[in-house]
Amino acid sequence: MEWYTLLIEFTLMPLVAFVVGLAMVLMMRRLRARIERRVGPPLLQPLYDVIKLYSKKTQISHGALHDLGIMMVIGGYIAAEVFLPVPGMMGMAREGDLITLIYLMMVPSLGLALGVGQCANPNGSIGISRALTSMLAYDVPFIIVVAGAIMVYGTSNLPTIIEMQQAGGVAAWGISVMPLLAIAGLISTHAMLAKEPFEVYVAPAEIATGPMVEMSGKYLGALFVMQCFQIYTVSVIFVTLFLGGGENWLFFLLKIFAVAAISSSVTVIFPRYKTDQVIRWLWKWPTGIALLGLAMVMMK
Amino acid sequence: MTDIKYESKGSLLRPFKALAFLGREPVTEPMGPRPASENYRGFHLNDWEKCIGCGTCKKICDNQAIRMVSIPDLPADPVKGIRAERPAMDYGRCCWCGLCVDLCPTGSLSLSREYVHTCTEEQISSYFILPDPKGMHGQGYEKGWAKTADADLIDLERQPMHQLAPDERTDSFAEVVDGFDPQSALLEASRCIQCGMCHDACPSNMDAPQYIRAIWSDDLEAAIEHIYDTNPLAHVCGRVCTHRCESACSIGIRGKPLSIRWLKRYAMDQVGHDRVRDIVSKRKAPLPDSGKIAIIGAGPAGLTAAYDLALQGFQVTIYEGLPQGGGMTRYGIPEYRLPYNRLDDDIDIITSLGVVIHYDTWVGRDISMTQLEQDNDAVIVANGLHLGRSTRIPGSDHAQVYSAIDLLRKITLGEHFDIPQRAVVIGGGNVAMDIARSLLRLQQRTHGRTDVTVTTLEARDQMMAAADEIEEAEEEGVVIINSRGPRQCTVDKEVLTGLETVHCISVFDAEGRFHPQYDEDDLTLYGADMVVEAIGQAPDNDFLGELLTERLEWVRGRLKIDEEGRTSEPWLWAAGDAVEGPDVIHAIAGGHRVANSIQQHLASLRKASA
Amino acid sequence: MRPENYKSVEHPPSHEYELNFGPNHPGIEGNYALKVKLEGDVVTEAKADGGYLHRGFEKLMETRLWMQNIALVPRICVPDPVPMEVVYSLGVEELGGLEVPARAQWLRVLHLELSRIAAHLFTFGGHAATTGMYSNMFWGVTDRDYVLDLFEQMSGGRVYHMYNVPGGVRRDLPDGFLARVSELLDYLERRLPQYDDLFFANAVFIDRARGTGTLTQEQALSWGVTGPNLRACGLSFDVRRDDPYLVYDQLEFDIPTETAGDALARTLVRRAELIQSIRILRQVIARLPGIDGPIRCPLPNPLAWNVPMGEAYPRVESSKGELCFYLVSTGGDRPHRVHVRGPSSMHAVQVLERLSIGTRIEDVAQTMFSLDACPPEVDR
Amino acid sequence: MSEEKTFPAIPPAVSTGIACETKKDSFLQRVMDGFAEFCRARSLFILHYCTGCGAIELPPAITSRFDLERLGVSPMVTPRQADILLITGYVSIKTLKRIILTYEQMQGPKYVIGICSCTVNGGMYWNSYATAKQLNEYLPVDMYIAGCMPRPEAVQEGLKQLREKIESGEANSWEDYFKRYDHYLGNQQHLFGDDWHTPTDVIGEARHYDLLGDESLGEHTVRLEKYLQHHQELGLTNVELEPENKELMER
Amino acid sequence: MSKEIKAVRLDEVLGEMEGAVMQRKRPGRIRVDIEADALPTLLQLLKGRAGYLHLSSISCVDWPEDEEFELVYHVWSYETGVLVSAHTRISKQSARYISVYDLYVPAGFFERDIYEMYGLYFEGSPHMEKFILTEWNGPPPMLKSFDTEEFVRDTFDWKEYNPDWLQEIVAKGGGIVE
Repeated sequence: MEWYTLLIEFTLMPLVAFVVGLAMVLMMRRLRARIERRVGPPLLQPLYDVIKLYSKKTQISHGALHDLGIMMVIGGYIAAEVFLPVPGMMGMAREGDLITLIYLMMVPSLGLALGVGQCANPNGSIGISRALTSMLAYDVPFIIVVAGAIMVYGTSNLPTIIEMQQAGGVAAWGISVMPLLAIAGLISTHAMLAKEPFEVYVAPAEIATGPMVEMSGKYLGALFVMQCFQIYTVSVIFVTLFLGGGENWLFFLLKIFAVAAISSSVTVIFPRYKTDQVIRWLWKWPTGIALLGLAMVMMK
Repeated sequence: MTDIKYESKGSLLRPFKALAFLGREPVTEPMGPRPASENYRGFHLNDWEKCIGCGTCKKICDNQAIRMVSIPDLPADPVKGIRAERPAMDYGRCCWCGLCVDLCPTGSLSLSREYVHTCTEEQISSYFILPDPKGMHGQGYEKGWAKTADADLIDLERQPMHQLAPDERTDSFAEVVDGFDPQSALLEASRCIQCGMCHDACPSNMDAPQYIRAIWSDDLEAAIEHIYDTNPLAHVCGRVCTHRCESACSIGIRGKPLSIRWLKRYAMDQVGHDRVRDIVSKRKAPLPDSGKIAIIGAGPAGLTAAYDLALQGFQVTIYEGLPQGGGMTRYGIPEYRLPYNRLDDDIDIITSLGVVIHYDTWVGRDISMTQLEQDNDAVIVANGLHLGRSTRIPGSDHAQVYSAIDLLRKITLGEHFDIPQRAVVIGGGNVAMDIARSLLRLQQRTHGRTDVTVTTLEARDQMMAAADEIEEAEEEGVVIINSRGPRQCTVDKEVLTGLETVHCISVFDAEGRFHPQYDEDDLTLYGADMVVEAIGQAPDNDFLGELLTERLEWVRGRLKIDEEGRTSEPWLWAAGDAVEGPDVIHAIAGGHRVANSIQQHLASLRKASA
Repeated sequence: MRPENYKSVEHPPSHEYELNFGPNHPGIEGNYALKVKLEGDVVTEAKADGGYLHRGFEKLMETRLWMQNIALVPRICVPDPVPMEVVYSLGVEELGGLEVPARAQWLRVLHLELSRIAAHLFTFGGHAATTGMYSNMFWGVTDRDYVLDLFEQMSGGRVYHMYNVPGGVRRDLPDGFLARVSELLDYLERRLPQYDDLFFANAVFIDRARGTGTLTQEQALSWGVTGPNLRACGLSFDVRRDDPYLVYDQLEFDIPTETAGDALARTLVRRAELIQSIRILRQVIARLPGIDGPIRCPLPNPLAWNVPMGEAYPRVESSKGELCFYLVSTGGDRPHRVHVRGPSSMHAVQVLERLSIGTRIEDVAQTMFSLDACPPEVDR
Repeated sequence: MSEEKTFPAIPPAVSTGIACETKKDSFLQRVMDGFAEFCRARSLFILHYCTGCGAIELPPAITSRFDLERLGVSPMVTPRQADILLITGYVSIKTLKRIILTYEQMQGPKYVIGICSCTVNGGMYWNSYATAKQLNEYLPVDMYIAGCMPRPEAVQEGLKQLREKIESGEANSWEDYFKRYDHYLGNQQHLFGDDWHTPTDVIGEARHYDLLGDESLGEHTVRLEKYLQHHQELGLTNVELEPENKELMER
Repeated sequence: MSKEIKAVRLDEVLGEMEGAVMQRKRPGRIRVDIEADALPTLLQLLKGRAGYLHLSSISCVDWPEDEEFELVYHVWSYETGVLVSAHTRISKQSARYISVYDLYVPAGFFERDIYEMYGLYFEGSPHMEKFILTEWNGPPPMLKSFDTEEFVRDTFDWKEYNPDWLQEIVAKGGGIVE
């Protein structure tokens, strides 16, 4: 691969992720609006929000770590996007693998923890401790799912996994091969997005949106961007592992939007669990299903 | 309907049913204001034609959001109770409770269905508006919350006043009206919305709202205080005042005005005479610049001036030609309307302040004007209107043709005259009613039957007499014939037989001048053995003496006075009916006016000499 | 380097925090605060902090005429203003010996029950929002808005109606109003199963609400809990039935109760009360056309109205509990004293403080909303 | 913060990012500013703080029936994230302190909307000892919405007006707060007493963003600085002055 | 315990209290006037023996002419459905009274409220500190001697509007009538 292709891909892949992420956020908001029986925001609303936040004229920072934390949040996802294969663009995907990706996806959470730690707001601190707790909760089933997938495909290299699925058609898709793991994966990716019923660490009514409590202007803008990346990344990972990846852009977008739509719908119709209930629930149901799925996979 | 039990664990799947709403239309309203409901309480509307500027809205507003703005262009008429003021609303205070609408006596105020107003800091003055019928932004929104019959907070009905039944009252001169009992007085007083229209309309500017408020709070002595601020003839005015206040009362616009006159009477009747005297005596506050004043005539104007001046320490002497004081209120008003002992009470209070009244003393006969001028610092002429005007129709010089004012005086003085079997009264004013009803009583007493006819030039709705007077007169049996102009008094062999009248088509011409038109074909004769002319009075100014009469300036037979009541002579003031026409409360106002003028005049003289 | 607009505070090394829950906090109902001490995220100490909405109502009412106060009273409790108007009117009527015409009494019941429905829908919305379920909040608030439409047609105002005055009500119903009420009730009955699906029967909600903020009956009685909160502890008491006012003794309705005394029980009691209110309204709709007559007894001029000397303690059942005014008149044109005894003054202060201790931070908001406390009523 | 530091020469502005700096007249800059204003007008985050009874009409305004999200309005939880401070009705003195602090914590450009009568001239509670009467004495107000309380449609209209004002670049009241800080602080001190202060450093911010005006500093700010200096000498940090401040901050 | 027995108990309790003046105002409403030092005992008996479990409110009334506060305790019996209001007068001079918090928990709120609003101190009440008026330095505002309007006039200014229409009217010689 030529260096310039790589450079273009390095620029394009996060940009695509951002744009698609914005569209997903819009879809999420529109879908929520529809169930709430209203019209919802205009088409460019997520974009307006981000630009507005970036064009704030005054800006409060709570110190170097605060800045650094936010950089980690964005940087982690930008790096992650490069490891996520999309149709036509592989980026670093061949060089990295699923495990790298999962590690990279932890960086933003840690960055957030770092940044919020310096904001010295108890709500933020509680939020961070909740975020880390829930990470613990959803990572257990997720790791099992990933382990199961690696076991099935025999590799952790994403392009390979995609190729294997696409070669075999729908029957070779992860969802057909390991349905239980797919279900557990869907639940844990949903939990990863921190949406109801697992939305414990933003919880406005409890801890005043937790880690975001002291985030203003560009910082909040960064978190909005992070949200776009996050929902995109999580959807793409699920599509890659279980829905055969993207054969072309049309199918790819259809698939990732479908996954995002499922997640968004669930968000609208459930309240949030308490933190301990989240752990209990995630360690009980998805973990159980994942283990069962793993067992089935191992028996094959 | 499903029932959810506490024990049930709920379902993770049932919420998914809500996803059905993905396929349903949103309930969101289109952008922009929806039309408000029919009785919405939005921004104010005010019908400027109906609004009288009474300021009741301002009073009921619990947020002091309403302020009255005087607008010079608007017509103002204190007599009709209209002020050139309109309410302005401060939307930085208003809470849109609509009490102003519910209490508006005219119903001019309402709330519209308009409710959107936004502005920036610079435009904040737009929060203060002068409501008109077009609405806050001139867009003509429809009326929302407006007055309805069942939600009016104004009490439109008067407290009933008990009075003698017609058959009980015609055989005596007993007072017709009973006066309020405490309970109904309180209730009547509570109707007052304190708009002060009565105050503006009253020639004497009596502060009726104040004493009505005092009556309502059952503090009658305070009420007396307020009454005596502006009126020393409280008993008189409590009974026979022409109550312009009531015609101006803003409650009267849609309902029956407050019985302000009866309320004053109630306060006076309830507080004993001695107590009233004590209260009034406390008001005495002698000024250093006092002097000697002579007043000619102990009528309302003279008595009022005497009261004012006596309070300030002047030595006041009144010269009265008749044997008792009160002037026209005694000799022109029958006792069934104003019992004489009440009048005596009023005069007693004034004399108790040190005013000396010489009765049966005719100026010009018993004492000369020159003498008065020499002995006093100032002289007030308040001689009243004691001469009756005549129709001068053929036969009106007959002995049995009387002027009403002479006859009334005769009745009061107890002088003998032949009580007629049948009497015809010419005139439609209050005096006509007075004489008709007095004659009727005398007839009942003497003959046991009554026959009094009143012929008026005016149509029924144009009659000058007060409506209740007319009503009471008819109840008692007086026959009132409208639109009849007197043509002649028919005399047969030196004996008066009746009054011939002609139909009157119209009284005034297009410009409003007195110019009656008759239908000469429509003649009717009313048989009578006495005809009484009650068409107006004139002053008797002979006492002034020729010299003075020539020196003074005159206007249409009356002394010319300036707005302070001064004549063209520097020491001579004039007040009362003689210069202003017949009306008690005007006379009282005139009394105040001259007293004030004299006091100032003398003070400035002292100042100049000192 | 950008300026910091305040300096940071270092946290103590232990896990103890002090946290101000409110007044600007989405988990608090209105402008109100709860100062909590946390260990981890368990509340060890809670102290209510009110007064953010204090306007001095009781003082202001002493400065205004008896009639002017009708504009003031509904503002004491913003989400459920009607019982305030009614209880004030009842008090003045008791003092002044005014006879309220029958039609006015039925109109008041209509008004009160509509207000109860509106308030409960609002509470469901608020309660759901504290648990992160905004769709139910949107539904609840929107459906409440249809009730507000009716209020607007009835009284000319959406939120503050100022419809009840001493002696009766201010306006009769507009044409066709009862039919519209009836339509709304049909609509709500259709909607209720949808609410059940989304909210009341939602396993996540039930899991959350069960055991949150549990009150025992003894606690409830001794802490002065009233209204639906008391009925959720198993005591069947309702002022409407047990100390009847207006024409509630001529109406048929049940007093729903639960025994568990937690947030779930309280919510279910409110849900059942909503159904009972619909039932009451159906009876009112059936009977109101047969009751003719004036809507108000003759009233004195509001500017000159001396209410006879005396005291009154009217009580009504508001959507939040027992609501009483203590009115004292010295025979003047203004009240001598008005004491507002709102149900929330118990629920939002002492009960909430006590229930919060030992719970986790996530339960505080839910506890408050499930108690349906109304801060403006606490602050007055 | 010492007194000498109170009146130094105004330091030059520091560029801190897009559209943060003072306006340059380059074409690109104007296009950028115009674009930023366009987006600002379409993304209005309102602070979720019910200061008074008018707040009861906000849930209907935001929810399905009147759906303010069509105008790009979202309720935000903390002052840091919000652009608009909606003062919904009467402001009790206790709340006013929190509102001022909240306002100072918000990031510019920020806008204040005064809803209901009470924010203009005291409203119903004009004779109450507990409420402030004119909001604009303490904070600059961009838009007023009349009503007691205004209906959701009126709120909608007010936000539309504000949107136009922002788009035309006239909604600069937040700069006014810096430029006339002494005036606002004076009124605040009149109401809360001379030792009133917030933990935010408004003067420092004004200096940093080059927003010092003729009326930024004056007798009232001197009083504030003296007070803070006195406390600093006692060895207390800004925040620890009074427990109340800490509470103010932690919302 | 049946309703009847409870009702009898109420009469017993009131009979035992010396100096208590009872007045039946209407069905379900009883007013008792009692000396200040006997009131806690009365409440204790009412709660303990007659089932008056619910303290509905404590209201304070300022009687400036008498230099006294009137305290009114409204207690309600869930079983008999009777509301007893116990009235007592406290001298303003001492402005101290005994808390009934240990008897009725809700008293804590009401007593604090009265302390804040009237300055009447309750001994033994757990929350004798400010709650609503934490930022208020003036006198207890509910006292009749405190004039809120005067305070407002001294503290605040009013908005001065000057709309065009008013300017026009003023130019013509009209204007706001005070």
